[in-house]
Amino acid sequence: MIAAHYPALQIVVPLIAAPLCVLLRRGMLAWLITVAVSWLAFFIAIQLLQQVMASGPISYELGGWAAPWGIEYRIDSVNAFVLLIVTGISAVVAPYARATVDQEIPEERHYLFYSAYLLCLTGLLGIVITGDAFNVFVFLEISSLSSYVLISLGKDRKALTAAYQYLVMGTIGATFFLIGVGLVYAMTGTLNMADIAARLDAVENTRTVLAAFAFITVGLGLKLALFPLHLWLPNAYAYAPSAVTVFLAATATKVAIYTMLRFVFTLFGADFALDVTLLAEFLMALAIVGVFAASITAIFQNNIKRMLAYSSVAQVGYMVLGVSFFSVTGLTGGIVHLFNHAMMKGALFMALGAVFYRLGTVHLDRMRGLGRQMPLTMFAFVIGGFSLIGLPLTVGFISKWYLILAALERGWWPIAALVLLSSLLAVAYVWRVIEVAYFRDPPANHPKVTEAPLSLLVPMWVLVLANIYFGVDTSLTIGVAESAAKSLLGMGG
Amino acid sequence: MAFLAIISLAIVRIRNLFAVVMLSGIYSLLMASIFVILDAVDVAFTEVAVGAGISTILMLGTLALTTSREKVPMHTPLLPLIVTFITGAMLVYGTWDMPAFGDASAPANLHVAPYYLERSMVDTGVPNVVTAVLASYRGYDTLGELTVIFTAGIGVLLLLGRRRETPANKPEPKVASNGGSGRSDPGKNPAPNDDSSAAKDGAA
Amino acid sequence: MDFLVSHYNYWIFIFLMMLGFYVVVARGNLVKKIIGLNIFQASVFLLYISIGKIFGGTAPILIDGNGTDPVIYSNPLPHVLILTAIVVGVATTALGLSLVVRINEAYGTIEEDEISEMDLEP
Amino acid sequence: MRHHVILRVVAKLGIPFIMLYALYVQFHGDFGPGGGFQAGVIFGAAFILYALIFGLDNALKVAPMNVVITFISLGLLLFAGVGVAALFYGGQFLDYGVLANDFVSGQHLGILLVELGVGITVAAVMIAIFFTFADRGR
Amino acid sequence: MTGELAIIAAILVPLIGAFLIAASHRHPNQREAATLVTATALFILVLSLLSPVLAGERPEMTLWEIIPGISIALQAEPLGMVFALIASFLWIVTSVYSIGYMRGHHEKNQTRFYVCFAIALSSAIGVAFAGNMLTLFIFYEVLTLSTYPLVTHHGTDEARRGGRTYLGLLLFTSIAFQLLAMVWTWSVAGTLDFTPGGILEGKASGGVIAVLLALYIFGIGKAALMPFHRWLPAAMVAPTPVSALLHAVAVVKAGVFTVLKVTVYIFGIDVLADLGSSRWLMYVAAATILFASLIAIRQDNLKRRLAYSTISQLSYIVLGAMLVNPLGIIGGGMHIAMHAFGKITLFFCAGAILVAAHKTEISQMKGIGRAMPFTMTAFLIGSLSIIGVPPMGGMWGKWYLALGALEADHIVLLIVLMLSSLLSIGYLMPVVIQAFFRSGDQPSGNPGIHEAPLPCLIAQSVSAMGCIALFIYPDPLFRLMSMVVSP
Repeated sequence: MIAAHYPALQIVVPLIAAPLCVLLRRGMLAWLITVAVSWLAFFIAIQLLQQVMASGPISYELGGWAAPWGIEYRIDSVNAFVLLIVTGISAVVAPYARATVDQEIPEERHYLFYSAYLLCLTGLLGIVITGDAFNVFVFLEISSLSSYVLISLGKDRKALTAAYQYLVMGTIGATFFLIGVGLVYAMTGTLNMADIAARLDAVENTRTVLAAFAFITVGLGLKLALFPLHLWLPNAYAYAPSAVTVFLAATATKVAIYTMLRFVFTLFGADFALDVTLLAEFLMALAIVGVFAASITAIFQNNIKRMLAYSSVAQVGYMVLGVSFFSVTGLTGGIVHLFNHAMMKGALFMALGAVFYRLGTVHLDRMRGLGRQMPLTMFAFVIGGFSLIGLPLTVGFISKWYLILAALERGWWPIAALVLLSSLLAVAYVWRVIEVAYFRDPPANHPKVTEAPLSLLVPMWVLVLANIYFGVDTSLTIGVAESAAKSLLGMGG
Repeated sequence: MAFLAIISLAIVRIRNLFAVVMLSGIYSLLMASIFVILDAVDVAFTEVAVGAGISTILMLGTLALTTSREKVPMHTPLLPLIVTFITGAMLVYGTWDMPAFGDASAPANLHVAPYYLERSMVDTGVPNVVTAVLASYRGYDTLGELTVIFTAGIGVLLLLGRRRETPANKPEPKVASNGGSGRSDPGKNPAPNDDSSAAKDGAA
Repeated sequence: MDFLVSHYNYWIFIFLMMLGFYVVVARGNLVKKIIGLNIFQASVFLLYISIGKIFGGTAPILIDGNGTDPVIYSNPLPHVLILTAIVVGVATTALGLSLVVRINEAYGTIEEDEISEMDLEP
Repeated sequence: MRHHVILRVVAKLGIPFIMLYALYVQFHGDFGPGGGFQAGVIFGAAFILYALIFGLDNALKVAPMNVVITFISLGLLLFAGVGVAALFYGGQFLDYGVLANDFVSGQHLGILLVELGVGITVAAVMIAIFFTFADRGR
Repeated sequence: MTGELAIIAAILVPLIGAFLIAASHRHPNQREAATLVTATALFILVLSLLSPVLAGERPEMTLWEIIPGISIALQAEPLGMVFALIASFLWIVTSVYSIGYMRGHHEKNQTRFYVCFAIALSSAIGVAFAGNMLTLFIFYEVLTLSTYPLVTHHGTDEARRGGRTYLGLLLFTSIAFQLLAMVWTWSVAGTLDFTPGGILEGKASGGVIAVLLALYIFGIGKAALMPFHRWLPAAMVAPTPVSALLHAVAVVKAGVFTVLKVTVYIFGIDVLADLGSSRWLMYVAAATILFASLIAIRQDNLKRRLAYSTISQLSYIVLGAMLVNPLGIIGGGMHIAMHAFGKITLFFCAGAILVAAHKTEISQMKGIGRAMPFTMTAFLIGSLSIIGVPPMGGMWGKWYLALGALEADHIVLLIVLMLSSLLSIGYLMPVVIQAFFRSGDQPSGNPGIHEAPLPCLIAQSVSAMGCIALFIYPDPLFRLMSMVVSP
């Protein structure tokens, strides 16, 4: 009986936990709740994925009203996978958060912080799981608002401006999205995704639908930091509290990309996107430019968190690139990179969080000789870096492999070459850190730094090992991603 | 409607923020009246309560806490103009094929909506269809909406809540702004704290 | 001509939206940006409501219960959506404003370019 | 405006009515325009008015911050709780139909409770936000 | 023990060794002991594979699928055996040497040094026994990364710069070209397994094959084909044992080995021979041979001179591969071994001179031969082997290369070979002459300069003996290589 309600519980559990945290007013308790809830959600997500993989898409009608009149959850391999990513990351971040939050956020606000964190989780999950176009907007706002708050809690005052910038851009994005949905509604008279998809074909070639498409794409582009619209991201990630950075970097953009996939492929349909619009070409161009611009900018950052933030923009480029091939391999690459990038960025930012925890800064020249002082942390960083570069035996390699393969399938070998070149830029910026950390002597006048506490190391290494494991045994990730890609392209599976 | 346009223009031009806030209040009042004309009484109600009420109060509060003069921007905003116009053009282009305003046979009014009108009394016994849809058919949306409000509350408390001796939040003239390294004390956590949390990892 | 009539308030909405949007992107004053956001969003509400309007319709509050009465009702769904949207809007405003307050405390100004200068100089 | 007798009197008289109206909007929401949200706003407005006229401290005496915060979460919990209750009665999440012995009255009950939850949280949030802003001011 | 087990063990043993070394970082003796034991164990393991492989067995195993359709696979085949044997044997010698060197030179971070060395060896063996291109690529990259700390061992600015060039070039070529070529091959042929006769036959057009070949050959940066040779001189900042590792034991050998492997098992020599798409690369190799030798002559720093000599010698092997006829392949394979022994001897001597006499420039080495007779004799032997005169093993490699060139009737290449031999006389002999026949700066010989530490002497004499032994008894090598070309 309970299994039948997993879809609802996936959202409701964190949603109820948030006010509970506020009710209890105890940072400690709130943290425990957060951990418990995250793991429970992770468990549910696994169950859901198994259900979907075993017996096709799940549909859950909220309030018992049949779609399109009520709101419907629709879970297929695509969003089951994304749910898994989000909850999985949260399950590792929650234990990690404790120490860093203790240090970075005033005691009497911890319960609020964790509540906001849970809300963010709720929002992200809600976006992913729902099958209703407008409902996406609502939960988009939940996650956005909470993440504005979370970001603004960073110690540096720049965090405030970063959050404000994000708030403005995010709201614009959401409103664009809202306009798009409104236009779609005007043309189809429904908000249920499946229903829209069915009724859209009739009016496919009207200007209105085209406009709607444009607005939705741009709106989501703002959210997922697609290249020219990424301006909010670097500061936001750079100045947010460590735990927040880890969580957002590993999940937020992924969810946005998922939403775009959902709208482009499920609602409008790949053929529409290909025939009527120039989406594929646009995305590809933007992705390539974005990858290079962002990677090059990253090379010149001395605040390592900022550097990784830029690299995130670049990585988003890879995912979008994968999508823009509109082929099974390409999509597989893109989707699996959602997962892989979550793994690597999670590990990297966790390592940086540990560094910040000890040093109080992540400035490059303060990290001299850290390799000897914090061996485990820095080694985690190294592996994460390798993964980012895409060296074999790490998850990064798998993503690259599929992207290149997709490019070659289409015969666009220059694109493949570009992907490879860009990963060399990654070598450049990762190596700056490694060199400084391992082949320079620690600054003389600074106090001795010790290794990070276990509560940071354990989650960090969980992710690091995940980086390696899923880089070596891809049966799970690739399997799911492939079936997801197929279902998006309407090839069943 | 024309009023709206004028007021919003005024809002753009005027630099005294108090006036601007007042105008935006009036703006939403007008908006509400238009909603009434368009049969959206609930929406009008809400718009008054929120737009003219809450937001205005908040704005005034903010201005009281900050400043009420807007400075003249030094840069000529050309790019924004272009962006705006592209967006507008896109929309005009989009509305071209939209069903005529007020058309009863527009798809929006044919597919799902009639169902609510016919069934809400039977299903829920609530004559105000808006309420019925809001609370029952799309009750989940409303739950989300409530969560948004909740989030906002939490957020404001987190940001502005009365705070005791938390140096990290005090404005910092110089130190704070060197390349991102906040003026934060390196891990001052006593060892036992670390251990306990570590233990918790193991236990949980 | 009737085309104009039949679409004019879509275009009003567009005009308002553009104004709001312009304020957001072009103005450097943080409060003003928020106000711009409000206008921007409000205009979108107008779009939705306009979609739901039916000539000769009345507010969707049933008179004699069962939906069979002769009166035409306007489409309730957009109203519901916009109720939600308005709430979301005010939530955003509240957050934005409190951010502005904090920024003003941290930087002593709410003008964007001054802030960015402050961030650059050190 | 501490010593503004007329204002104070008017307010003293007015505020109860405002609250009453709020309640009316709250529970009449399913027949006329209005509902939990509007009611919540009005209710909040009553407190805000009180705070404006009698000063923040008195207002805080009436509604201490902790209480307000508690109510914020209570409202949301009520709403979600209704949904969960539906689960326990064997329905889908938020399926009010199962809450009472016959469908329609179940729906009615559900809607009522839900709107109440909305009202509580909204009012509490409004008050909380205003208080924090005002508190910040001094 | 069975072949499969032996392969796995051969890869694992050095790793285990690495752990032991790391574990005993406090007790140098214990640490070095661990190194030696591991090295010997490894050699025995590889040796145990020799007879079955010679008997025609091909022990192989598939570990697990890394990407649907491609798995980590290992296989012991003749070519790999050659490389594995050389690497594992020379590791013993090198570690003996490095004990003397590192201590005599008071290097720091010695533990890191030995650990990385062991890891590098493990990955080298992995390269040798890789069963498909992906596996090879993986170990190839591990090799690159594990040798990086060795190159930057000193941690000075110069070392870091050298390391950057080293890593940059190797990663750049391997990621930008090799990986691309590999994925391309996969998308064309649907497999990456090394199969005699190649996997691309009939699957791809001549043009594609030509492009792929170029991508591979240049993508294998470790083969130091011009213009991607800069990393080799740059890596000269490393301590001498590392140079030995780079030049003789693992790195560059892994490069040329990969070239041979790709030519034989991915493309198939017959395919290439028919298409003739390898001709221009042949001339690139020839050009590299000559230019590198010319540059070598102009170097005064001994190690740099040897480095350029290596570049030119490597191109012999690439040349042999690009001749795409059996004799060429055989010649290339033999030359791997010959050059390994010759060059490692030379580096040992260079290092010995550095440790004992603190001299790096050839011009300073007047009369040093009297002070360090053993070292310089070993140097002489090594040089002769590199030049390729009997009775040194080096002769065989060139012999078969020459035959290969004749068979493919490229007289030009024959001339190139001759020329380069002359050049190598030109850049190696002067050192010996300096050392023996020029009187030192001050009449009383070189006071204060005495023979190198004992371990160094042992090592260099062993490797020198090797050069001669390979001349007298090249038979197993020859048999292995001929099995490669005629399976």
